[in-house]
Amino acid sequence: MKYIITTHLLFTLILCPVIPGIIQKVKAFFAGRKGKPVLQMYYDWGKLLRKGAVYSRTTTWIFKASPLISVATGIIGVMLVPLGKTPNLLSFPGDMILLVYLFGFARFATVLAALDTGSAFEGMGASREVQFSMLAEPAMLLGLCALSALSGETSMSTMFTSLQAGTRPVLAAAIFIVLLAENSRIPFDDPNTHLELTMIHEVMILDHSGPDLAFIEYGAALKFWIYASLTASLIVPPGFSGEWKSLGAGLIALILVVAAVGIVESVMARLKLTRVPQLLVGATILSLISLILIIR
Amino acid sequence: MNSIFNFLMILLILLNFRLLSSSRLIPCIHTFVMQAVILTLVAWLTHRHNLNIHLIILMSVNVILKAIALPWMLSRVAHKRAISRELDPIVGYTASLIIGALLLGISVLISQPLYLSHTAVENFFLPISLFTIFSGLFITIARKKAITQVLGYMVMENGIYTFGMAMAIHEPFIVELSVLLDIFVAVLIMGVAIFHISREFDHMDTDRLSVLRDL
Amino acid sequence: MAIWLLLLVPAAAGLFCFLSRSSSLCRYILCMAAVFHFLLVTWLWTHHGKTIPSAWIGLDDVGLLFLSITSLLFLGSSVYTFGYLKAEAQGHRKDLEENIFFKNSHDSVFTGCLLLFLSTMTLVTVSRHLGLMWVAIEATTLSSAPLIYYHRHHRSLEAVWKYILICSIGIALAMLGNFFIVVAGSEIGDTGNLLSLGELTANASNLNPTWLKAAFVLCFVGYGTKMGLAPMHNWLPDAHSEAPSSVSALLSGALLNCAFLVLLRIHVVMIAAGLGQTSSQLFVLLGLISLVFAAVFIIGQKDFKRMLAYSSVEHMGIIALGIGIGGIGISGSIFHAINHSLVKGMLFMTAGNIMTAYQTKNIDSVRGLLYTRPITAMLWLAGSIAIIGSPPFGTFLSELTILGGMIDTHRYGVAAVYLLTLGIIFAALSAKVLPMIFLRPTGELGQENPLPGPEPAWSVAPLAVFGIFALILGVYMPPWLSKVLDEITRYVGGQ
Amino acid sequence: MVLFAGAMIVFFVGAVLLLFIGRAKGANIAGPLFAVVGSVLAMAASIDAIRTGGFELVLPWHFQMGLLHLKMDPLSGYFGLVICLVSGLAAIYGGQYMAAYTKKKQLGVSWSLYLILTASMMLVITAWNGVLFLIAWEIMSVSSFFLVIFESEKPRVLKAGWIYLVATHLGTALLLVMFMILGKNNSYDFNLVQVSATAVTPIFILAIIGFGTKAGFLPFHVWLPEAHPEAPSHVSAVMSAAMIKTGIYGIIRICIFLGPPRASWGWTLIIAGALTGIFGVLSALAQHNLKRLLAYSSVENIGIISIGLGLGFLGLSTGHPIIGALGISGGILHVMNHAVFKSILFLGAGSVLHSIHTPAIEKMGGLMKRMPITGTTFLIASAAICALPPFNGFISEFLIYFGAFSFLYASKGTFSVLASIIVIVSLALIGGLALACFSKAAGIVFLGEPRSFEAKNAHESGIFMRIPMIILAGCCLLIGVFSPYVINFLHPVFETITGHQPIGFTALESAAIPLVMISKTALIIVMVLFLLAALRWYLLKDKTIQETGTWDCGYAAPTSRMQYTASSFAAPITGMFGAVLGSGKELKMDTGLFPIFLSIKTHSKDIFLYLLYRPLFYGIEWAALRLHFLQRGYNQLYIFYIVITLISLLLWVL
Repeated sequence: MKYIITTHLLFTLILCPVIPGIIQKVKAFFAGRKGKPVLQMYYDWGKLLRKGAVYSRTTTWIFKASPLISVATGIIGVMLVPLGKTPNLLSFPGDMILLVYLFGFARFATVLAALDTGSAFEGMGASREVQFSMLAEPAMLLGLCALSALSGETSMSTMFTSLQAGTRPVLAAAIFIVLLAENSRIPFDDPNTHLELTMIHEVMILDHSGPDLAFIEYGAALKFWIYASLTASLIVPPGFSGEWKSLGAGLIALILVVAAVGIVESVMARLKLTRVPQLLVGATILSLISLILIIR
Repeated sequence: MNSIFNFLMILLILLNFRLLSSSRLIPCIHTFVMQAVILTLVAWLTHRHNLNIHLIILMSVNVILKAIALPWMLSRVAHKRAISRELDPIVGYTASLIIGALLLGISVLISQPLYLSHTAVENFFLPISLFTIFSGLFITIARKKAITQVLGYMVMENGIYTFGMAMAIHEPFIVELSVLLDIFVAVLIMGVAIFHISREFDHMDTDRLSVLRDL
Repeated sequence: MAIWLLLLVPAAAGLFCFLSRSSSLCRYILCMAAVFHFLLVTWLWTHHGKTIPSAWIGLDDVGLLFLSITSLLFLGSSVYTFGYLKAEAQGHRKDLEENIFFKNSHDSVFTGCLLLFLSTMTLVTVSRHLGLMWVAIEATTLSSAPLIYYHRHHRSLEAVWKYILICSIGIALAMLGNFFIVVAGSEIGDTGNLLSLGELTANASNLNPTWLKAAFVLCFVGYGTKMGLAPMHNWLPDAHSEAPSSVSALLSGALLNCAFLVLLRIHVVMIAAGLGQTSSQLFVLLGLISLVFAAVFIIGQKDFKRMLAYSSVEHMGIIALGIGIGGIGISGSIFHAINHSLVKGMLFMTAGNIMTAYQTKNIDSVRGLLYTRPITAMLWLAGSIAIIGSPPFGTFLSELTILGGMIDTHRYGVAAVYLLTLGIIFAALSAKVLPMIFLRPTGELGQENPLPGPEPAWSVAPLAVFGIFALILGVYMPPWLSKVLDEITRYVGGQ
Repeated sequence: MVLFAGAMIVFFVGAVLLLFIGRAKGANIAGPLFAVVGSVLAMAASIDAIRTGGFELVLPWHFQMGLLHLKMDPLSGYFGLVICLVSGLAAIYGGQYMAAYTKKKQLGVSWSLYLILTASMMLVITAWNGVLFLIAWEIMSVSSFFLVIFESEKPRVLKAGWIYLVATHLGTALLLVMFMILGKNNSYDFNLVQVSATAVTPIFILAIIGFGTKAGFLPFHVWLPEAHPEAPSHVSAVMSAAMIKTGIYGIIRICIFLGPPRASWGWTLIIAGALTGIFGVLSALAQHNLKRLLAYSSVENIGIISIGLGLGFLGLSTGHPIIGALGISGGILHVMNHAVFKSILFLGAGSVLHSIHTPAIEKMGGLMKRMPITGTTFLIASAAICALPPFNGFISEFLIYFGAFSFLYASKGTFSVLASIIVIVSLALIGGLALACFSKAAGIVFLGEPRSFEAKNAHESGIFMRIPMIILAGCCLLIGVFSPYVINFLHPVFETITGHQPIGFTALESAAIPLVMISKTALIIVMVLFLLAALRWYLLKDKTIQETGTWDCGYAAPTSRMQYTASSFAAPITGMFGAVLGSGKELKMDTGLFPIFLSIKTHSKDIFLYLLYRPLFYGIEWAALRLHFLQRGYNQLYIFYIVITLISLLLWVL
């Protein structure tokens, strides 16, 4: 019991940077390239952590604090979110609300840091960020709502353990869209574009450098892992009993989800910014549908 | 006896109509005098059996004031200010006649449920007096000259007096007091109207007396 | 005995004033008479015996209450008048609004009429005979007319002309009403003293109902004209706006109440005759109409004295409503009559101060009162708060009581109209009063702000006293007063 | 009871004394002194009332249809606590804030009004007689009105004050009717209240509208954004943090009298709350004036409170005491929380106003460097008002969320499931929008480069203005971290509210379990943050740290005017909801091939004010002016009225 919790935790904290690598690989495969190594992010870190830092004269302590906050919230999130039926460290009724608002906290910090630099581009990114998250939040909460209605539980771990089949696919779809939006992936945002005007998340961290940037990247990776594992837990078939088995199944599902993200990124183009809200509202409607299907 | 009454009553009604219809001032005043005299006559006839000092005083004062004093003042002022006729009244004279007929109907209508239990005679009093009152009020409404309005007020006073005569038997003192005071007020209004208005505006038209307004 | 003194002393003083030519002497006589009257009335509170039913003169609770209001108000306004007459320029003087010259009527005439006015009003409150009441009301008209015509220019002349003509027509109708009552009682056989309240209430059940109803309508319209119930109120704004402020205070605070008292007495007779339903309906109907009229004309009103006059119409409407509603509404409306007299007297005299300061009655050209005449501004503010019926002043409680009466008798529609009109009046009145007090004068109004000037004691002290009384009534009800109110409620309620 | 009486005496004596101080300097010391002493006493009384059940006090003091009857139960105690906390601290702040007006204005009068306001609020929550309640209520409104028009010589201020006065008075009109119905046949004493079954619904509706006007429910909120910006900041803090809560108190108190809650109440409150909250936060986001923004966000928070109460009532009425406990405790706790962070925000806004003399957000920026304490506290408050853990705002919203989630399953398949969906969606929307709104408020105002000359040389406010903000910020964190204790402390309050159906300790316990975990998590967050900070410090220990300009994407000469402005920050969202916000643009540019001058101005008007109330009032005025011909000055006409009246009455009666 204890072991699995700790393993899951450590394993998440260590492995989460692999995810971007996997996505890169998938995209490269579709593009017919060889692509970066899966562990690319570790190398980047190694470099960033060794570097010094450059700060703008405009910035204040907020700018320095926000990377820490995003990492911290990420870590707490990992403690909250189970993978498959795996039990986790912090689990109590209503913990998903805490999760959502933790991400809100991180977002608040990032947005403020962006505004702290006083740069037009980062301000723009911040404004887009708040707009899209404002739309993504109801989708997320409704999805969780549906989950708890489906399972009669208000704590995520128990929720997934006592989860029957039913409208899971719809839910999974909804959460998946939220995942793309919240982690600023295509079609919402292009993580490796080079034009500041088109970015959302990347533009907000333009001014971060050195360890701060490393922290931010790490926080982002954690966040991705959390969403991915939520989605994964939804698509894990209910059959599995036994923690280790379910953990394995969860991991596989998680990799599938990540691959799916890669596929989406390779086959889809980035949406026009004005189209983004419609997609998010679509996600909200998806989770609403599933909820209604459940509670009718 | 009744026939005389009826005659007098009808005469009163006709006099009212004359007041409503005539545009010239002096004839109006004369009509008013006739009305006052007739009223006194009626009163005397009604109470001829139980005449008492109160009634005597009342009638005489009434006659003196209404049939002599006021008309004299009025006509004097009219002469002084050279007011011979009421031009462009608010309500035209033909219309006034029609409305007069209407008022007669209304006063009959109102006095329908109200009847006096004593004699058939007195039942005449109410509609007639109401009609007189209404036509007096109508004159004050429909005419512009201050004098004419005062005249209208006096006519209305006549109407009340008509009724008061019928009642005088029950509450003599109060009737006297009220009637006398009322006439006194009429005189006072005369005073204010004639002297001050004519001094301020050097004409008797009350059009100019509409400065205070919310429009 | 005391009652005769109350009647005769002011009358005698008044006649004396007419004779004397020295205006200062007149002023002193005025104040002394007022003080005497007030002291005597306060003495009567403890020493008035029971009233003889058939007597023509007598003091019962309601009469005494209204007499006290009148006397108090007269005292205050006479103090104010004392200073006012002293300050008024003699001889020819310029008019505020148009550039015409006029002169005031002589102080002796003014004070004399004031004193006669007091004695006639006293007569109204003490008379227990409908005919006598009628005479008294008529007499108030006569004695107050010259007061309105104090400033001898054409506007006040117009006002007084309207006042006399309209009121005396109304009064004449009321006289007819009296005759009708006599007729209604003619079956009883002639008591010779039928119109005295005692006899009337005693034989009320034998009166002929149809005649009595007609009589009530006539009296209602007649005295209602005097009381300022819409749509017979039209003389009121003109007279109040043209009369000197202390006179307007008396007219609105005392005279209207007297007319109301007469109506109340006839209403009691109606109830005794079992026709309370009809009279209550009339009270409620005209009360509501008055409220609506007042609301309509307070909106967009440019002259603050006319605004106050219309607010008097409003409050008369409220009082009538309360009587019509019955139950606790009765005590509410009597209480409201007290509050209204105090507050309205205060407000009218404050308006007088503002006029002397700004030389205008136009609301839009009075600005920055707070900076030019602070005390007056405070009084004006307090008075306005009170008159729109907001705590901690008594008006709030009385209006609330009347509302309670409506709710108790399930008159929700009436309550709705009542609250709606009160709300509209609140909004309109506050929108007019606040800028007068707080805003600094703006250039384009053309009316330059007067410099901060003197505020002599005579011009603020009486008002402050009234205000304090109104305030006290709002937070504390003296037991004797509540006892009297209960008495009156019982008397009117017909128990 | 002694404490309470003492507090009242202090307030009263202070008010009377200060009236005579006038313009003198002492006002700014004496006023706060009296306010603080009184508030401390009253606060002690309130806490005592929460812990020991309070006191009842009947004085032989009569007024028309009433008796001076006071009673303080835990509910009153709780609101008293909120009121005293805010008004005491705001008074400390105000002492220094108002120093600028010494000799210029009648500070004595202003402070005495402040004391009267506080006293009347305490009276409102302790009055145990309908008429007394109404008197206190009106005194509260009037005194706050005079505080709002402190700078009354400005027509704008006076107009705002008038709007407030009229709004609150019209609300009170309904309350008059309500109390008259409640206290039928002269039993206005709350102990004698017995409500007939038929009267319940009308009373509830009247209460919702009447008290809702004070609290700021949706169509009746228009006075808040007008009045709050014009008032002195410490006054706006008191009004927004404490005074509008008396409306909530009134609703709760009346609901207690009306007996066991009904589902319809819950629905009404939830829907009203949802609309109010969403509209409030949207409008807040659209504002360019900092204090207006805060006023609208008060509207939003009132919405959240009412959502919580509604959920609680719904839970109780459908027989789920736990959900009732959760909803009500969430709503009630949010009263306190909102009081705490909203007063920080208003005081902070006041400090900014005080130092740069304009409330225009677009003129601010970079203030964090110049006024660090104000900035930091403002930031904490913003985080709290966005319900971010580990601050207090999260706790109350969590309770409501949790209630809704539990209700979802508890009432599965019934109609009331819909309610919990509405609650969750609206709370989520409000949360997201609030985050946008306050990242704008905090970010644009305090971060980046100063956008104006005044902002460039802004200065930190005085010590007495900072202390209250620091204390309150501390409260934000403490309530956030030690929420379980707070909940247990407030248990008697919930018992008072749900008196008809005692929810029992277990219900609250079950509510408290997650709170315990949350506070643990909060501690973990703090710990992790420290660890990471240490790590960061270690990593940067001996590295070169350069200071440069912001990365400007290669633009040659960046200026502070190139920063993202507040309106453009909010533009995407306000654009989405333009119809609701009545937002408009004015684009001014001179024609020709090379336009020199170009200006764009965006504004958002309150649609309720501009499309509902103004037309109404203008319509009434128009109609009235049309009717003025009735009084056109001709005597004949007047006599005509009399005759008509006479004849028609005669015909009617006979």
